[in-house]
Amino acid sequence: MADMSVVLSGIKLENPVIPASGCFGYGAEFKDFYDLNILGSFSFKGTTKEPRFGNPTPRVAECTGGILNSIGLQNPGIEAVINEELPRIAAFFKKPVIANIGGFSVDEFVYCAERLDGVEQVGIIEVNISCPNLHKGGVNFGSDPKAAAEVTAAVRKATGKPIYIKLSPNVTSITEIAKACEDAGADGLSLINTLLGMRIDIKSRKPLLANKMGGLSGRAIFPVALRMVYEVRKAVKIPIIGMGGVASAEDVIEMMMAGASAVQIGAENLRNPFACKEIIEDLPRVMAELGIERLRDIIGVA
Amino acid sequence: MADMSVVLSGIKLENPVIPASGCFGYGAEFKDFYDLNILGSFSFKGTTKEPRFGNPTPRVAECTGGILNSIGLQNPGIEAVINEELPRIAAFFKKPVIANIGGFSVDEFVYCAERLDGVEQVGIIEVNISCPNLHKGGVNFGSDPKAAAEVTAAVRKATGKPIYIKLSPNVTSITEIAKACEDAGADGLSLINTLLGMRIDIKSRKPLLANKMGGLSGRAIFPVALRMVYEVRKAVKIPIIGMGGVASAEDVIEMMMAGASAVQIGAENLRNPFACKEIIEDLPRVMAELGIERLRDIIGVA
Amino acid sequence: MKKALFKILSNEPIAKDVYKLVLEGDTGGITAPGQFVNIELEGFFLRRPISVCDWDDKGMTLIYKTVGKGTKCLSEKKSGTLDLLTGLGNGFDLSKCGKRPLLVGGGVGTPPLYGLCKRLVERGAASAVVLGFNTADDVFYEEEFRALGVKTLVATVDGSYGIGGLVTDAIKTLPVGFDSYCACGPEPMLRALCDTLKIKGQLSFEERMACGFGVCMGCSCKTKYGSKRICKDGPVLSSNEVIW
Amino acid sequence: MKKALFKILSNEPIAKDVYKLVLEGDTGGITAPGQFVNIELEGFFLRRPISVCDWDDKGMTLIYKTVGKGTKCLSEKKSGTLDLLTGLGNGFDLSKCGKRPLLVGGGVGTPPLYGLCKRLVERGAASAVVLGFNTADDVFYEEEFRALGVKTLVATVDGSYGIGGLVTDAIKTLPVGFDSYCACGPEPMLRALCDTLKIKGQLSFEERMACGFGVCMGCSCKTKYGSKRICKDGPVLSSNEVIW
Ligand SMILES: Cc1cc2nc3c(=O)[nH]c(=O)nc-3n(C[C@H](O)[C@H](O)[C@H](O)COP(=O)(O)OP(=O)(O)OC[C@H]3O[C@@H](n4cnc5c(N)ncnc54)[C@H](O)[C@@H]3O)c2cc1C
Ligand SMILES: Cc1cc2nc3c(=O)[nH]c(=O)nc-3n(C[C@H](O)[C@H](O)[C@H](O)COP(=O)(O)OP(=O)(O)OC[C@H]3O[C@@H](n4cnc5c(N)ncnc54)[C@H](O)[C@@H]3O)c2cc1C
Ligand SMILES: Cc1cc2nc3c(=O)[nH]c(=O)nc-3n(C[C@H](O)[C@H](O)[C@H](O)COP(=O)(O)O)c2cc1C
Ligand SMILES: Cc1cc2nc3c(=O)[nH]c(=O)nc-3n(C[C@H](O)[C@H](O)[C@H](O)COP(=O)(O)O)c2cc1C
Ligand code: FES
Ligand code: FES
Repeated sequence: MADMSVVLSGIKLENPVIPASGCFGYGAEFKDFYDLNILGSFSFKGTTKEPRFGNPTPRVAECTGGILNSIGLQNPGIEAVINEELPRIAAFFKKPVIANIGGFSVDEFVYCAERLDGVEQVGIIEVNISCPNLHKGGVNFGSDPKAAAEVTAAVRKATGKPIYIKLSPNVTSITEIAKACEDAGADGLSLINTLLGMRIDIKSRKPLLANKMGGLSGRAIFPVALRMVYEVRKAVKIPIIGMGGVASAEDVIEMMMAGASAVQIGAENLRNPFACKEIIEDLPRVMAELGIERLRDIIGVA
Repeated sequence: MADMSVVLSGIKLENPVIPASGCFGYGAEFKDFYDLNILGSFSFKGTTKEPRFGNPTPRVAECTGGILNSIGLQNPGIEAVINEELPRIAAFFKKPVIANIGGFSVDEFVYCAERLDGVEQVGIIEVNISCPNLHKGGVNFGSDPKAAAEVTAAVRKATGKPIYIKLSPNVTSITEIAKACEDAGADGLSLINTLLGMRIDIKSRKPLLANKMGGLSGRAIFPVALRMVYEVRKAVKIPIIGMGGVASAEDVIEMMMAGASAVQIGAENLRNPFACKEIIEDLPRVMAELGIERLRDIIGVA
Repeated sequence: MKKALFKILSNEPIAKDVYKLVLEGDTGGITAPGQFVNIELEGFFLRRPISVCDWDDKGMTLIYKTVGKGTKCLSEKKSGTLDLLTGLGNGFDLSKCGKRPLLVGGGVGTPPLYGLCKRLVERGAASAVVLGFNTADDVFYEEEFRALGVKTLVATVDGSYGIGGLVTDAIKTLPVGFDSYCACGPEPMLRALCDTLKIKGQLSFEERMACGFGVCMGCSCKTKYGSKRICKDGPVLSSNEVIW
Repeated sequence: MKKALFKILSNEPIAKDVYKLVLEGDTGGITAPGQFVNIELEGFFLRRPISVCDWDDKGMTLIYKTVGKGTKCLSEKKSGTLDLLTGLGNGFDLSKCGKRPLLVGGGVGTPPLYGLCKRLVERGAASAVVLGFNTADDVFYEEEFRALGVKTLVATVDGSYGIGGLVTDAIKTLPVGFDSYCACGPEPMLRALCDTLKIKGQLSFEERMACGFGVCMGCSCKTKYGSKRICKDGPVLSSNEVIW
């Protein structure tokens, strides 16, 4: 029997496959497609203090091997998530969830973390300091080691739960930021968020996205994500959740060999709602082919 | 008749289509495929002071929608290029070429620029400060505004020819570096070079590239390239040669609408040696469909 | 929602740039007219949403216009299979259509009204149908609607076929007395209907979509009763909730 | 080099994971045995290089092993067309083969030797052929070589067919007196040949390629006479220039 289990900050996952934030809602739609308890965990839609509608539409655009999005963190706000979504999740998902939080200020991150601190269902708080669709011209916590450390340290104080800082790939040195987060008390890192990109509608001569720019995700970004996971793994000791373009069991293994302790799958769920299920079912076959007995043995072997 | 001409620093190009450095050698192989005089210009393989073999093989790896390369600037050295390649080029290409130069020190860039200064065939010197396959751990001129400005200023003094600085996308703020180059005397900018990426062979558990990491190019990077051209266009006044994943006449137009005055095509030539020819032939049709009479009118309209 | 492979039985043009695609496969996911399917096309990252024109338990008919690379690619598939997500969206609510519903379709917004009309007729509702197109070459399915036994008017903007003008002009020629309307077509048409018809309507909208099943928030719109996802809470919205 | 569409006439397995692909089309680009083609496959960024096994003016035969996604995808194409770059690389130099050349193929390195052998036989050279495989299931083209009228030995590493052992073991059983050799197969085999055979050889190499026509420098190797591109200056190198 293939042992697919991995451990993130003391939390044992049956397997490393985790749907990524923003591509799985709060799970309700997917629970009609398959039993979500087969998942290692799932990371819910980035949640902010107040409810948000997000950016104007169109806010998705197709690219070769990927998708641009400028959703802008549409979510019902932390109270609704705690009072409505999490109880709903409890009915169909029996494992700890990853609570993804977003924010415009250190205080907002702290507020959300504090509110989630007492929620038993939440296994890990994933702190998204890298949404490319916010902070226009303002501070982007994810592009500056100092700002990243500041958010990390503040959220660290606000909760006893493991905190994973989600990093932006749109930086000169992701290792520098990763180290700053580690030093400021992060339990782990999630990387990568989307690559800032853009498309133009050549008929209307206007950007395809109403918000002009958006974040690129999907298979196209896999090599960039893999490189960053590899680099960061060499630079820090805390575990990494790797993501960016993962679309198959082989990709999961490649990402783990680069240094990921677990793997999130984002955009692929949008093309194929059964992506995570298929990957989990395919993993034992690929492991057998490659002679891997325990998946956690391959973390960072490359 | 569709007017496809564009002007780069006083040099009129019949059309904006330019094969990108490293994907066209010194033209000799392509001249057997079609008459290269249909091209706007071409940018030859990055040339250094001394001959270089480059990095160990394997040094290319396939990705979804793109390719990773870690060639490491294999070239015969500036003297051989001036004495052998350029005379050979003169026999089949009657227009000014773009001379792409690489280097490990400011002095090397200066040396190459000085040697090319007197060569009539050379229309533009493209200064590649962004090769992701060099400078391991050392200075990467393309990731730091000061270093970029230093190279620019030094090369500026070394030649009277227009100099275009080729920028790296692997940075937090490409506009900052673009502005530094403009201030230091650049006549134009070429962007983008490849995105730093990596792949792992899950059978051998080793990176696919002998050099571990390499540069990602091809269709996958188009949205990132387009965004950078758009951003830089708003930040500087000097012309931009846009590139990164361009693979069709529509892509050329999209890149120009984002702000490119001309467009280079790299990896697509490797899949389809007739790519540039087909794009040039297709442009008038697409222009007609979109009601574009003069291609240069669309530069930066988005 | 169901994910299933469908066999292409035929895929032929029925008007200028408009194709009728007949598919065989498991339609168990479809529960209401006005729902849509999301079609996977090799080489394209996102699926392409197309309304179900009609269906039975063996298969379905889709009608689509070639407007870009994806629909062009689809139009070239003459055999083989397609991977579809089916039964997406809410669809039209038959119970809210009343006894004399008016159905209004614009261009390739017409197809879902056919499946709706068929089911309304089965239930004994006396529908009338108004179809609007730009020009004679674009017209399709007029006969198919007539064959259901409903009064069918066609309007063309350039007057080259049927009544000259917009669907709203054609509607003026009909006797009054409709108790509701259902419409699908370009947004300006939907808005014009909403402005001129004082009865309750169900309007089917389009938006750029990524998932098509409600998880990415790509297709959200604001309504009087909060934000809705066109793909999941729509594509059919009720005339009294739409914010124009 | 020519770029052309080829029609798939057949594409069937001839050994374990090994397929024979017969194509019809313009082979005018091919000038020597040992050259290769580069095959475009939808959904893959890079083409796949495969040696020409044999050709005439109407078409060509390729033999390939399914080792990854690209070759797997190729093996599923039973009809339709393929976009090929043909006539890539230098190929074997017939004029350097002498009167009694020895041809040595390992695994899927065997195919280009068939086209070579055929042309050598036409020129009256008395070749002998040694083919090496891992096991009996892998063996192919033994009869085809015999049908050319040349002595053909097969060795399998596990001894399940023909001579047990490596090609070098099989070669020992042949009479001496060859004036050159031509080889294609895994690098350790090429190296062993180079080390044991004291006559001049032409060795065909493999390297990861991007373009396949000499412009990207992806496939460079160092030789005693400077750097060479396997795709353009090779794939065939002469035994006396190779640096192991
Ligand atoms: C719920 C719904 C039902 C639809 N039903 C039909 C139908 O029955 N018949 C029909 O002809 N068309 C229908 N459409 C429109 C159809 O989805 C688009 O014409 C099609 O996606 C265009 O794809 P393309 O690759 O040819 O165009 P491109 O412009 O190349 O597509 C690029 C991207 O934009 C998206 N896109 C482009 N146009 C639209 C659009 N109008 N709406 C949503 N996304 C778009 C594509 O899906 C793709 O992701 C429907 C759209 C929606 C949202
Ligand atoms: C000049 C030349 C001639 C060849 N002739 C034959 C032949 O006649 N029959 C045959 O079975 N094989 C031949 N090969 C090997 C063949 O090209 C590879 O097996 C094939 O490219 C694998 O593709 P894949 O997608 O199945 O494997 P993957 O491993 O999924 O391919 C990933 C990438 O690596 C490349 N790659 C993988 N293996 C090789 C390899 N051994 N050599 C070069 N590139 C590789 C692929 O082209 C692709 O770009 C030849 C290779 C070269 C360079
Ligand atoms: C539509 C969409 C919405 C997203 N929303 C969020 C979000 O709310 N919070 C977050 O941290 N990341 C968000 N992401 C980023 C993903 O979680 C993930 O980091 C990224 O898409 C790369 O993975 P992928 O290539 O597998 O999609 C979103 C991505 C997409 C495509
Ligand atoms: C194989 C290869 C070699 C390259 N060599 C160089 C080079 O020598 N100098 C340079 O400035 N850019 C080089 N580049 C980068 C390209 O010129 C171009 O900036 C990049 O590939 C993005 O464009 P594309 O997506 O169209 O390939 C190389 C790219 C490839 C794929
Ligand atoms: S398209 Fe994803 S929520 Fe509607
Ligand atoms: S593969 Fe490009 S030079 Fe050989």
